Amino acid sequence: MSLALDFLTVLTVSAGAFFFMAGTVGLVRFPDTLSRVHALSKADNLGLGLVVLGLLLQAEGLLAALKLVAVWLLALLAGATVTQLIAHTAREGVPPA
Amino acid sequence: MADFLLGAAGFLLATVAVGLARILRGPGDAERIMAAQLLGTGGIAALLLLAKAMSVPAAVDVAMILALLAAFVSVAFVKGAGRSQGDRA
Amino acid sequence: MPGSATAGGFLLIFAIALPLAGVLFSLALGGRYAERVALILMPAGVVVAVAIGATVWHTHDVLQYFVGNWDPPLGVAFRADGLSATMMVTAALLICGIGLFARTQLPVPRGVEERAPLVFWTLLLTVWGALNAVFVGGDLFNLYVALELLTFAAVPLVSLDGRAQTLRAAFRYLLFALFGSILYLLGAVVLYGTYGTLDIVLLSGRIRAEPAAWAAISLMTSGLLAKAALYPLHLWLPPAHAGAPAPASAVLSGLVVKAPFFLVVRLWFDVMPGLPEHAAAQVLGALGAAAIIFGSVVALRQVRLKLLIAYSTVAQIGYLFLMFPLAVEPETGHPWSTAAWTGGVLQAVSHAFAKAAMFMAAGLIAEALGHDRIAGLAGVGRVLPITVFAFALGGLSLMGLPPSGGFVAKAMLLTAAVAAGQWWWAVVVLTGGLLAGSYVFLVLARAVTDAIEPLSLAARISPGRQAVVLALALGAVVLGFVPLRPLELLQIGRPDMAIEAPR
Amino acid sequence: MAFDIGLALLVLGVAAWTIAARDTFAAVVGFVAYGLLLALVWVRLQAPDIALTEAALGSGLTGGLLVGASARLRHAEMPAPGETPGAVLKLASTVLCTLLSAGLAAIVFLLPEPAPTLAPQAAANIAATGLGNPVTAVLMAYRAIDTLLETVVLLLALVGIWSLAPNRVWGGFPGPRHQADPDSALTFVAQLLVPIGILVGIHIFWVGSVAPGGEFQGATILATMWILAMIAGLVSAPPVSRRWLRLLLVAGPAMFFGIGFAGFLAADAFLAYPETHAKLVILMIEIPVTLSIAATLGLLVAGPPERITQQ
Amino acid sequence: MSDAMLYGLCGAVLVGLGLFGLIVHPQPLRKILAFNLIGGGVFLLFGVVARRGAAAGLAGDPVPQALVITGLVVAFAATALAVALQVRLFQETGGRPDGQMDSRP
Repeated sequence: MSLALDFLTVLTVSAGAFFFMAGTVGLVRFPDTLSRVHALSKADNLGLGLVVLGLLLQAEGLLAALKLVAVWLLALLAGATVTQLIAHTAREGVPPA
Repeated sequence: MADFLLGAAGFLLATVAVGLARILRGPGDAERIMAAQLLGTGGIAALLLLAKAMSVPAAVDVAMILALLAAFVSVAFVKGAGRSQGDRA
Repeated sequence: MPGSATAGGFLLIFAIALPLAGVLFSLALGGRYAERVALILMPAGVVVAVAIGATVWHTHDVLQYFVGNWDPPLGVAFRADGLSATMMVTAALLICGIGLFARTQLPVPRGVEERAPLVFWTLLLTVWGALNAVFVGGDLFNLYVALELLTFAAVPLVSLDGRAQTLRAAFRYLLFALFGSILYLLGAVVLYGTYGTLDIVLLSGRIRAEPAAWAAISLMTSGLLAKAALYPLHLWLPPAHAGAPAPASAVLSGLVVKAPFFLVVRLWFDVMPGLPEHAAAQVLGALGAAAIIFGSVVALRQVRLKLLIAYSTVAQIGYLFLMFPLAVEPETGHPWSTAAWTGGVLQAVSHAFAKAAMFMAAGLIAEALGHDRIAGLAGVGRVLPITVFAFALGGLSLMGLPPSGGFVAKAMLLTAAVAAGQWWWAVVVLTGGLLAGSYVFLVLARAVTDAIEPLSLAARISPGRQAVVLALALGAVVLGFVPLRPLELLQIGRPDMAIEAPR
Repeated sequence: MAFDIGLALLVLGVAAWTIAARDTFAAVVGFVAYGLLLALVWVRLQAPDIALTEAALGSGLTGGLLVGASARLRHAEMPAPGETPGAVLKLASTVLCTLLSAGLAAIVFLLPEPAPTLAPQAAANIAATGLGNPVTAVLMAYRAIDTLLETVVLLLALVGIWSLAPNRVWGGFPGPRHQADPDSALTFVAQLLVPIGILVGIHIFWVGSVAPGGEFQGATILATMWILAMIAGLVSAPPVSRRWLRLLLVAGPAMFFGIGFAGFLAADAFLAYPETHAKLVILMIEIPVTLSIAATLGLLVAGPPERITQQ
Repeated sequence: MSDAMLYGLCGAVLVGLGLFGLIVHPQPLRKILAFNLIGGGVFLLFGVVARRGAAAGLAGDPVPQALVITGLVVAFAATALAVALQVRLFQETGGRPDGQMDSRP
């Protein structure tokens, strides 16, 4: 059982890491701010979600699991709205330094 | 297992570092604050992995604080950007 | 082991807690109460300081207190030796004098709360509490917190008037002070990492002459020198001390810069006693000598009175550090080492009184004339005779002429230098005295000449305010009647140097 | 080990960026990243209490403060001509700083083995404090006097900041006015995050007696949420002359002093706690201290009074 | 070399880097940043001392850990005061770039 769980964890965490990498590639390759914001928010939140999922399988107790989910939701929420705010500011055109 | 989780955390940080190097250079401030946001998410993931790998459950609390405060820094930026434009006008 | 708490040790807590509790009351009550709280606490603080001095004197031993009954190294100790007691009494008396002076300088309006009075009284009480914490601190990290408290109280005093140039001076002061603190903390970290304690007494038993200890002491000393404005780290001092309002300048120049000096003394004589450190002590002495010459020469060239006094502070701080090469041989206990020790401490005390009086005198002169240009001082001697007299009395201490505490202090340093065969320090002391004489004379000569046309006064100065200034200046003069030999009180707590006071 | 080498290099890289960046804002972002990475380092060093403080204070609150400041000071931060440091100064400081770093590195290797430590003593005495977290025991019992002075330090920093206000606005509202825009994403973020953040703050404070966390960390989170609500325009910073505000600010240190003096009577020493009720007494100090620190930290970021009226 | 030593080296370099920034940067905010970098390095060294002191079932010596927390709070207060001074100076000088420090009295 625990071996299977461990295997699943390895799988999901690896997938999460892959999404993080994809986000970074997007960040480096995409030409303009808006598409970069897009790449970043999507890939990151998915990546973090997968990592959390993988860790949930290893969680000791309900409370620890809930806490992990709470962190993910919080990061999701904060990340999404903040990305929107930044995109908004970028569109308004803050003069580059 | 612990070794794998630690390795994953290291990989995440390395990936994020590459992105960081690219966007810290700008050109705009929005890119730069995105860099912090990116590092924030990566840091949260790494902390969660470390918490498990090192058996330091409090690291989850640290991740939670990072999630909260990354948002705070970004909001301060958005407000600050608006204000510096206002000062200029 | 560091022994146990001594009877009367709780007085040390009161010395720190009374002013700080006053800060809390001032802030909570606001308005007129800040001044009242301060004025009520002043006599109480003097009583506590004198009680500590008396206890140390009678028991002939260090007063000690363990906070919360936790013994070091786990807990924090406060200790008062003869030196601490001396400095605490000095601080208490000076704070009282400055407070009485400031009461008229910063009149508190009825009803509505005003910024400057509230801030000033709060900061004055904080400076007092922080100074006491420094003087009795027995733990290096607790001392760090006390130093930071002192910094946060001293920096806003500089920019109390809110002008751009004083804000700039305050920022520069803050940077130097913070840099000094962080170097100090770095040294404390190294000491803890090497010896596993931050308690001064425990450290002195464990410390050895090895690279880590040397590095730690050098780092801490450098940091403290930046805070004490010893040449060449003095750049922040003149604009800060000259820009502050007169009572604030008096606190800063008279007391605040003495705290880091006091800690350097603690480090060199208490944390690392019995280490042969001739070369390093000569470096400190050389910096002190450079400060004396440089500060005095630059003071001579100033056109504004307050800046002249500020540069003279740079010079007078130099004298304090002459005590290190001369008193640095605690093991052998030569007679001159105790003379230099007493001389150094006496210089700190008498300079505190003299400089506070001079800054406040300059403040009154500037208030009366509407400016403080030295070239325009003619006639002020007739208008403000008491103030100019007080300035002259303070000047005696700077020059080292009798009767003044400065004379006794410098004479003892001189004696120690000659007795130790380090005649070059004697040359510096004498040159510094001559230079100080020149700049004090420069001011007085202008002040006592008659004005060509009648002075138009910007403000009238009441005799009461002048009397306070005179009282402080007389304090420096009274110290001149201290007998010309090592003081017994100052030897309490330093067994290695005890000559007259066997334990 | 590989992880740690990578992390250490990353920290150094970000720090170097903070120093080398041409633009001040870029440097500030670098600094935020620096604080964030240090939080990871603290976890690696088995110091979760510090990690929490670093994340909340070193990275978060300081970051927000500096990001805001860099926007306000943009003009002042343009290096004036002739002010860029000369090559000689740069070379001299490079040599000096390299020597300092090398010396410190040497000291790190010279640290004695086995390392001196107070951990056994801290562990042996923890029962008397009724606490489960040794770091909190140090802060609230063994070295409570440091923490007491610390609360006064914070208060004085605030007095110092307030002292910068021009006379005519004394007693007024700190910082610039922030307009609430009910439709904006910013308002939405704030309305959502602030309640959650307050819960997280209370949680971190509460677990501090037995697990990593405590008053400083909890108070920092509370302060951050207060500022977030302020800059989103949800609440206004109170005028600095308000009596309730003054009382809130001094409540913590006052309680600390009060219980300290009560220790003279109850346990024969300043800041000594009666052994049977130590935990309760510590809690009685911690609650007002947390609230006072939170208020102080928030107002430290808000800045000096800038206006008399709400407008 | 242990992990603690590695971070000790890191702290040593950070102190040097920060000092360099403090000396060469004329802009006030950059000096504040540099000061905070030094602080981070010093705290890190203290944290290494704490980690090395692991004993009695504790993963680190709690005394230096607690002191680092106190130090972080002090550093924040200092930063806030320095920033407020700069903002005020900026307002007072009307935003002219001479908001730098100079030696004119």
